[in-house]
Amino acid sequence: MAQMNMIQAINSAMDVAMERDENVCVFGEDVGFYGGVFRATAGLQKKYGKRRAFDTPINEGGIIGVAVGMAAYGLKPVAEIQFADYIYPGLDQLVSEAARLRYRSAGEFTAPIVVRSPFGGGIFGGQTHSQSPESMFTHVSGIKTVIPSTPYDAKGLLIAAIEDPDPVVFFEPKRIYNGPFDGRYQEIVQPWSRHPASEVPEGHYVIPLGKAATVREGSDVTVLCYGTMVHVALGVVEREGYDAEVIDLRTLLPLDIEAIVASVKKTGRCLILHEATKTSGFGAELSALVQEHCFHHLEAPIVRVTGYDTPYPHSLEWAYFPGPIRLGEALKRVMED
Amino acid sequence: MAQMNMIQAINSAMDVAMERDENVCVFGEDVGFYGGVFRATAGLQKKYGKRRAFDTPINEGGIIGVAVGMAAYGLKPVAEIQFADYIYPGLDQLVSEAARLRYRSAGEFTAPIVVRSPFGGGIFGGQTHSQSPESMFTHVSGIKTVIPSTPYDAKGLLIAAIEDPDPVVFFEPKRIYNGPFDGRYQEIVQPWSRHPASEVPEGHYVIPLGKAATVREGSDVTVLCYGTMVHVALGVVEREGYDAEVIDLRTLLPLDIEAIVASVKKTGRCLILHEATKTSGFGAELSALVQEHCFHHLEAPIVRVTGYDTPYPHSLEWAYFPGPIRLGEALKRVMED
Amino acid sequence: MAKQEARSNLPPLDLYVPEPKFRPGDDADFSDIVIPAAGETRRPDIADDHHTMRDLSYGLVRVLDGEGKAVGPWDPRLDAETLRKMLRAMALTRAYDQRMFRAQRQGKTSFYMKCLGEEAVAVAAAFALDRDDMCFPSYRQQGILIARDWPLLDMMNQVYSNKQDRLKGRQLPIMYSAKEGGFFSISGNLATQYPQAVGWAMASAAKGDTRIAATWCGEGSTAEGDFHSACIFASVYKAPVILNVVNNQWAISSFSGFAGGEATTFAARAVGYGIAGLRIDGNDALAVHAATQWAAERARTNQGPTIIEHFTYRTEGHSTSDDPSQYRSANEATDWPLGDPIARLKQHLVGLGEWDEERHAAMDLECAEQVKVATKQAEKFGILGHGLHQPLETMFEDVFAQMPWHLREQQAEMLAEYEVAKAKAKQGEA
Amino acid sequence: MAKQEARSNLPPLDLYVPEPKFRPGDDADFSDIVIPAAGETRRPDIADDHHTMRDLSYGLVRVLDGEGKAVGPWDPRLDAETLRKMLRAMALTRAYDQRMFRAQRQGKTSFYMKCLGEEAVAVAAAFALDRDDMCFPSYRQQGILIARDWPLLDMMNQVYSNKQDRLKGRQLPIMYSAKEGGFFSISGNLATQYPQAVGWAMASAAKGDTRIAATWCGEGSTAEGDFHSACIFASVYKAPVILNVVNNQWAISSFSGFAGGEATTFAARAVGYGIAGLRIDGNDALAVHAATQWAAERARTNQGPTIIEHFTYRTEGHSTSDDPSQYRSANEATDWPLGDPIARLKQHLVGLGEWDEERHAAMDLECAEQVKVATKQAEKFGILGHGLHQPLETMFEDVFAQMPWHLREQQAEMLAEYEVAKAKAKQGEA
Ligand SMILES: Cc1ncc(C[n+]2csc(CCOP(=O)(O)OP(=O)(O)O)c2C)c(N)n1
Ligand SMILES: Cc1ncc(C[n+]2csc(CCOP(=O)(O)OP(=O)(O)O)c2C)c(N)n1
Ligand SMILES: [Mg+2]
Ligand SMILES: [Mg+2]
Repeated sequence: MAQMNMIQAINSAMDVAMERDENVCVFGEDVGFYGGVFRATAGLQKKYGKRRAFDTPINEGGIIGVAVGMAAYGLKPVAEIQFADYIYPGLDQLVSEAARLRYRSAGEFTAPIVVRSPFGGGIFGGQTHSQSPESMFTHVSGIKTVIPSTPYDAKGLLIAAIEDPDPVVFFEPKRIYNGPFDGRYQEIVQPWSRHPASEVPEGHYVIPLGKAATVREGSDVTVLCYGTMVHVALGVVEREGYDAEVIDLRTLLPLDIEAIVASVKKTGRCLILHEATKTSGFGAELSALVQEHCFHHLEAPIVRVTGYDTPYPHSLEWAYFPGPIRLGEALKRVMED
Repeated sequence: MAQMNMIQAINSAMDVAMERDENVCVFGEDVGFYGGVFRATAGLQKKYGKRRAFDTPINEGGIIGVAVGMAAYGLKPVAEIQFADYIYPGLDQLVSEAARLRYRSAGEFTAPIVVRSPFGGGIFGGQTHSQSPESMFTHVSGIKTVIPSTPYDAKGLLIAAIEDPDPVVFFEPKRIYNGPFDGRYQEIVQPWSRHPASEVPEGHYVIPLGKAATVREGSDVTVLCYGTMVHVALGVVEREGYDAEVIDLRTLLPLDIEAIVASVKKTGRCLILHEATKTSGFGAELSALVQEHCFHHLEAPIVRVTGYDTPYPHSLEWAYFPGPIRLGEALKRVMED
Repeated sequence: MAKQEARSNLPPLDLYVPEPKFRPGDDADFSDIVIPAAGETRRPDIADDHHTMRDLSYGLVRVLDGEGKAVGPWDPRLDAETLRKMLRAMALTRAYDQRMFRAQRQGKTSFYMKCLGEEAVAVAAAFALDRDDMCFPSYRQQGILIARDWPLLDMMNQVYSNKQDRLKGRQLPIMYSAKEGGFFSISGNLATQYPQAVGWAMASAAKGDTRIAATWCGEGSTAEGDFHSACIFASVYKAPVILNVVNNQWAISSFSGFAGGEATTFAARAVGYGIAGLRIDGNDALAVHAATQWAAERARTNQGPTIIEHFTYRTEGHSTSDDPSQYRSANEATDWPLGDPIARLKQHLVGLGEWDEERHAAMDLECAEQVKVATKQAEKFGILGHGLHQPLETMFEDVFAQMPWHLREQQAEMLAEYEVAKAKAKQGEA
Repeated sequence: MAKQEARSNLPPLDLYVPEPKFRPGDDADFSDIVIPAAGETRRPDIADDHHTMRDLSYGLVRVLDGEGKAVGPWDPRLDAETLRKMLRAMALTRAYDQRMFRAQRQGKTSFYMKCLGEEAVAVAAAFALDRDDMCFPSYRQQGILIARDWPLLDMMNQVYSNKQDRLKGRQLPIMYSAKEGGFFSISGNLATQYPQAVGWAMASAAKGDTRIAATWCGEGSTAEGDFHSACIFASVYKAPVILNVVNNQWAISSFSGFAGGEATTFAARAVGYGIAGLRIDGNDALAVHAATQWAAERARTNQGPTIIEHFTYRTEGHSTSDDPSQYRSANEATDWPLGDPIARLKQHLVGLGEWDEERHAAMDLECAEQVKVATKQAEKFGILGHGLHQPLETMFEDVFAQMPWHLREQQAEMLAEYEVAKAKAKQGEA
């Protein structure tokens, strides 16, 4: 065991994967010598050489397209997109190629790539360093979407993603790289070292994709969330004393429907929390699924607490962020309804 | 009044808009001399000249990027993406630029472009000529998404889209270009000329964006749909004798929430029908909204009938297409529940 | 800042929109196309610096002269047996195309695309590559499969989406995939294969393999962003890849000017990226072979990528959905100055005394027969739209390696629906 | 097909990964950079065919020689008054940058990006363009605004996201927008402005206007697909646009080799597209002015686009978030062989007898003072993170021209939330 923050855990995941499988390689803008603008790949070039950890041209479509070709050859490419906001130029290679290759070739060719990308706001990054585009990927058949919320999960999920035979988009909540930010932006954020999930095995382990974690048991309401929002939810629930069950989805697709349904059937209420814009965000799918599976158990309308349907505004960041107050009000509503 | 099929109506919309406003121009792959692979722009180059109706390089990002620049200059570009399946290379210019320009410049620059694109399946186009990516656009703040279901609507909505100050994605259900296909693929499709909505004014008129059409009144269940699916829904409802209210959304964003809520509150049941893949399809958002607004009125779970979460398979097209049988079974379920 | 007043003297700007020289009704005249004599273009050493060969992007590598003689430094000096094999692969490709095109017209499938007039581009290249070099083709290089002796039957099964279609009826006809044939799954999205080929080549290089990659796209497709991605990555990492641009003058209804073909050659793109570039006569099988071999040698010796522009002509419509008489002159195809690749290679072989009219006629018959036999077999396994050739449940397979719950659920739903449909159909009968 | 056996003799492939010549700890030595003498590169007539000027993509247009004398055919022969204005705009840009960088370090805003050492690229270009030509810059051309006398105060308000920020605090600092200044809204997404500039220029041409467009991106950004889109469209429609590539050697931590800079020049991209290309000394304000003027004239007379590579050096870190000592040699900046653009223009003016040390010192003081005054004013309107400078409800404006119901609903929700927050805060106080 070692103490790791989220960046260190992610770094360690790649290190372990590269150590175990010489076909694993990492690349992306500033990923090689410098080790990534968030330092997630620091040291990997030194350890594994330039052929396995390298910088790339600034071309997200090329990064993903080249990764697909490498994967078709037999490598296990782990590509970094510097910010999730910059994944769109690479979307076609993800949607039309990586996601479709196994299907269209009936399994002859596959594209087991991992695309890692920091996402979400809360760092005053303005509208092009704060986006949460995860729901788009969940709409694309053939892609798995994974979002960790702790160092421990990040490492185990990333290793699982690298070992997975399918393309995986791995979004890293950059706001919690250094500590489990709970949305109270006026307070000093605790470092990960104070959090039990910063105890991370140094070696290999996996957290299976498709399994949610019930991070808090409760009986009054189910809170579905992922990434940074897990900490926001836990903070509010604890501080305001709700007997809420908080489920960290960890994998959006494939979704752990069993955990969700079991919980909502138990609590009869459901609140969905994410940072992405509301309309057609992943909360919509969650809401639809919950009402399809738990209609007769629901005692109140399912509530979505999300980013607003605007770009992420630089100076009004904290008004935009679905933080403790908004969540607290929504919890109150869902409990009273 | 003239009799028009959907292609003719769309062509007429551009013709009328170009006639009235010399800043309107149309372009795209094969759009100029040939008039588009579906002939939607036929005759426009001849009538308005090469400077206003022209072919482009095969580069969807360039087409949309150039359109944004033209719009910033003051033109009203109407760009065609040959198939919606090929819109992804242009997604970044739509999402990060067209959709964001007004906001990020606080109104100084705007991008009132229209991106037209044939979408949907049913023509044995295989997985890259059949997709329905509309939900992705509804997730992007700053874009309007419009989908017509008849020649009359197509013309009125397209003119409205061209005159709209915001970027509009206008998806044309190609399966019904020539006739109101109701999903019974074994039958001969009736041409539009037998349908009242093929009576289309030759001149200018608009159908306001954001207004749904209740194409059939009923009191037992509300069916929410758009595009080709409107005809599938009407066919099944009529044939199987349901007293269903069928709402053709026409604009997905901004959505006509009032019409939807009023109807569901009346019927107490809701079925959502679209061709796009299910997970995080626009049906998810509709379902979430309906349960948020009508929770206490719902007598049965909201049901989604959609394309399956696989690519659109060439030979199993009709098994994939959410046709009359699937809809019929779902209607039965929602009524029995 | 320059004075504002100065400007008012200026004439107004004007938007230039390219226009092909000939439209329907025009008598196409290609006499202004500059065609260097066969043998004229120099052949640099493969170790030469790309900067010293920029001229090759503006030349036209040609081996076969007007009489069918192989001349000049690019003559690949192939033995007669190889030449005959190449000729036969081209002829078989043509026969196959003809039959499948007709099959579509007969309603046996939904779609087809010929490569008429461009057979050399794919076939001669395949002969210059190793069997295990990986090809990332567009939809117009069926000739590669045929050159690699891939069974016609397998190809036809795909075109018919029938029971034996290895791709389980999932792909549009002609979107083959044949890993064993070194033939990457064809995508409907133009140019996406380009960066993938570069990635495959980079992987091969990173692993110290000796296999290289080759990719093809049309001149129209070079406008796509993916073309740029591929060239940048190939240039930066000196990837062992051959980037073929098939300039057949048309992209559906748009002539090459809409891809930038008026301003310069497509081979010149190479100059822009600091890549070796060759512009070659794509209807000259020997030129295609020689250029491919040269580029392959460069790739295999870590000298990096080569862009080859194959100057050719799309003799037929874009696909079965297209009607070229709507947008181009009727005589273009017949008057194309670089002739027909099969006729030219035949003439060469005849000139060598290694071939004659009788053998050619016999070969054509043989090819037709081979195609006929395969067609019969294939049609036994079904044609599109006549019966359900794929078990319905296969629709949900291969989306992921393992089927997740939501697909299993949907699969069950669809099978239930199918039972209802069957019941309804029975009712209808009764 | 070539025999399989032949292959086994081949040495294995290897993946080439570029590496800059110098890393931290190395003594950077730029002596291998070829720098043609000032005045050496020829100046073609603007009406010349781009094919006749390919050499210019490999040269380096320089006007100022080692002694600061303007020499050769590219000397723009500007009057002393204009030269002094240019010098001042560069100096003011530098003073502004210095102050805003410090403001970020002082926690007054979230982010800043300097253009130290590259001031000529933006400033001299702006002087060669007309005021109403539309600029589509990247984040490193603040010099354009300053050259166009845009109020520093307005720029600072944006950097501080304060009450007077015309962009309502929505954009990251330095992402200016100034329509009246012919300065397009800067995007955080690299190179997206490139095709937009081409589209604007096409529109201007289609309307018979006389205004042209100019755009800038870094050498790293030329790898993006949007660069290709822009070049293809510009080439096809001969758009009246100037495509500037600011080759400052670095893209965050990646040297220009990762954008293809080892294989050829960035100006050579022009050759690939059949566009006129110029490679120029970006630290020579006169060269920048002359090249821009030449390209602008070409554009205005319907001769089409020009790509200009500005060969320069990013003297500082990428942004306030960057630490260049981690990845490059410490002495690169000081040893850059093309010197400092301000010092060089100053030397020129002094040589002409139109400037001297005293006036220069006075100008520097004046610039510092001007910046100081503006800073004070700006800070009165607020700095980032200290107070709510934008009414909360503005967050929902300008998403669409008219606010749809769902945004109105969310707006109301947020205002209600704010009331709760205030109440809670009060409780906390009480
Ligand atoms: C991304 C994308 N955009 C558009 C299309 C539609 N399309 C199919 S083929 C074609 C023309 C391609 O022309 P070219 O590249 O010259 O190849 P050719 O058909 O001549 O072999 C177009 C526009 C597509 N398949 N993919
Ligand atoms: C599409 C996109 N990808 C990545 C980034 C992150 N990024 C911001 S600046 C930068 C480097 C750009 O370098 P260059 O183009 O050389 O410009 P310079 O900073 O040197 O002026 C990168 C990778 C981005 N902003 N947008
Ligand atoms: Mg072509
Ligand atoms: Mg740079």
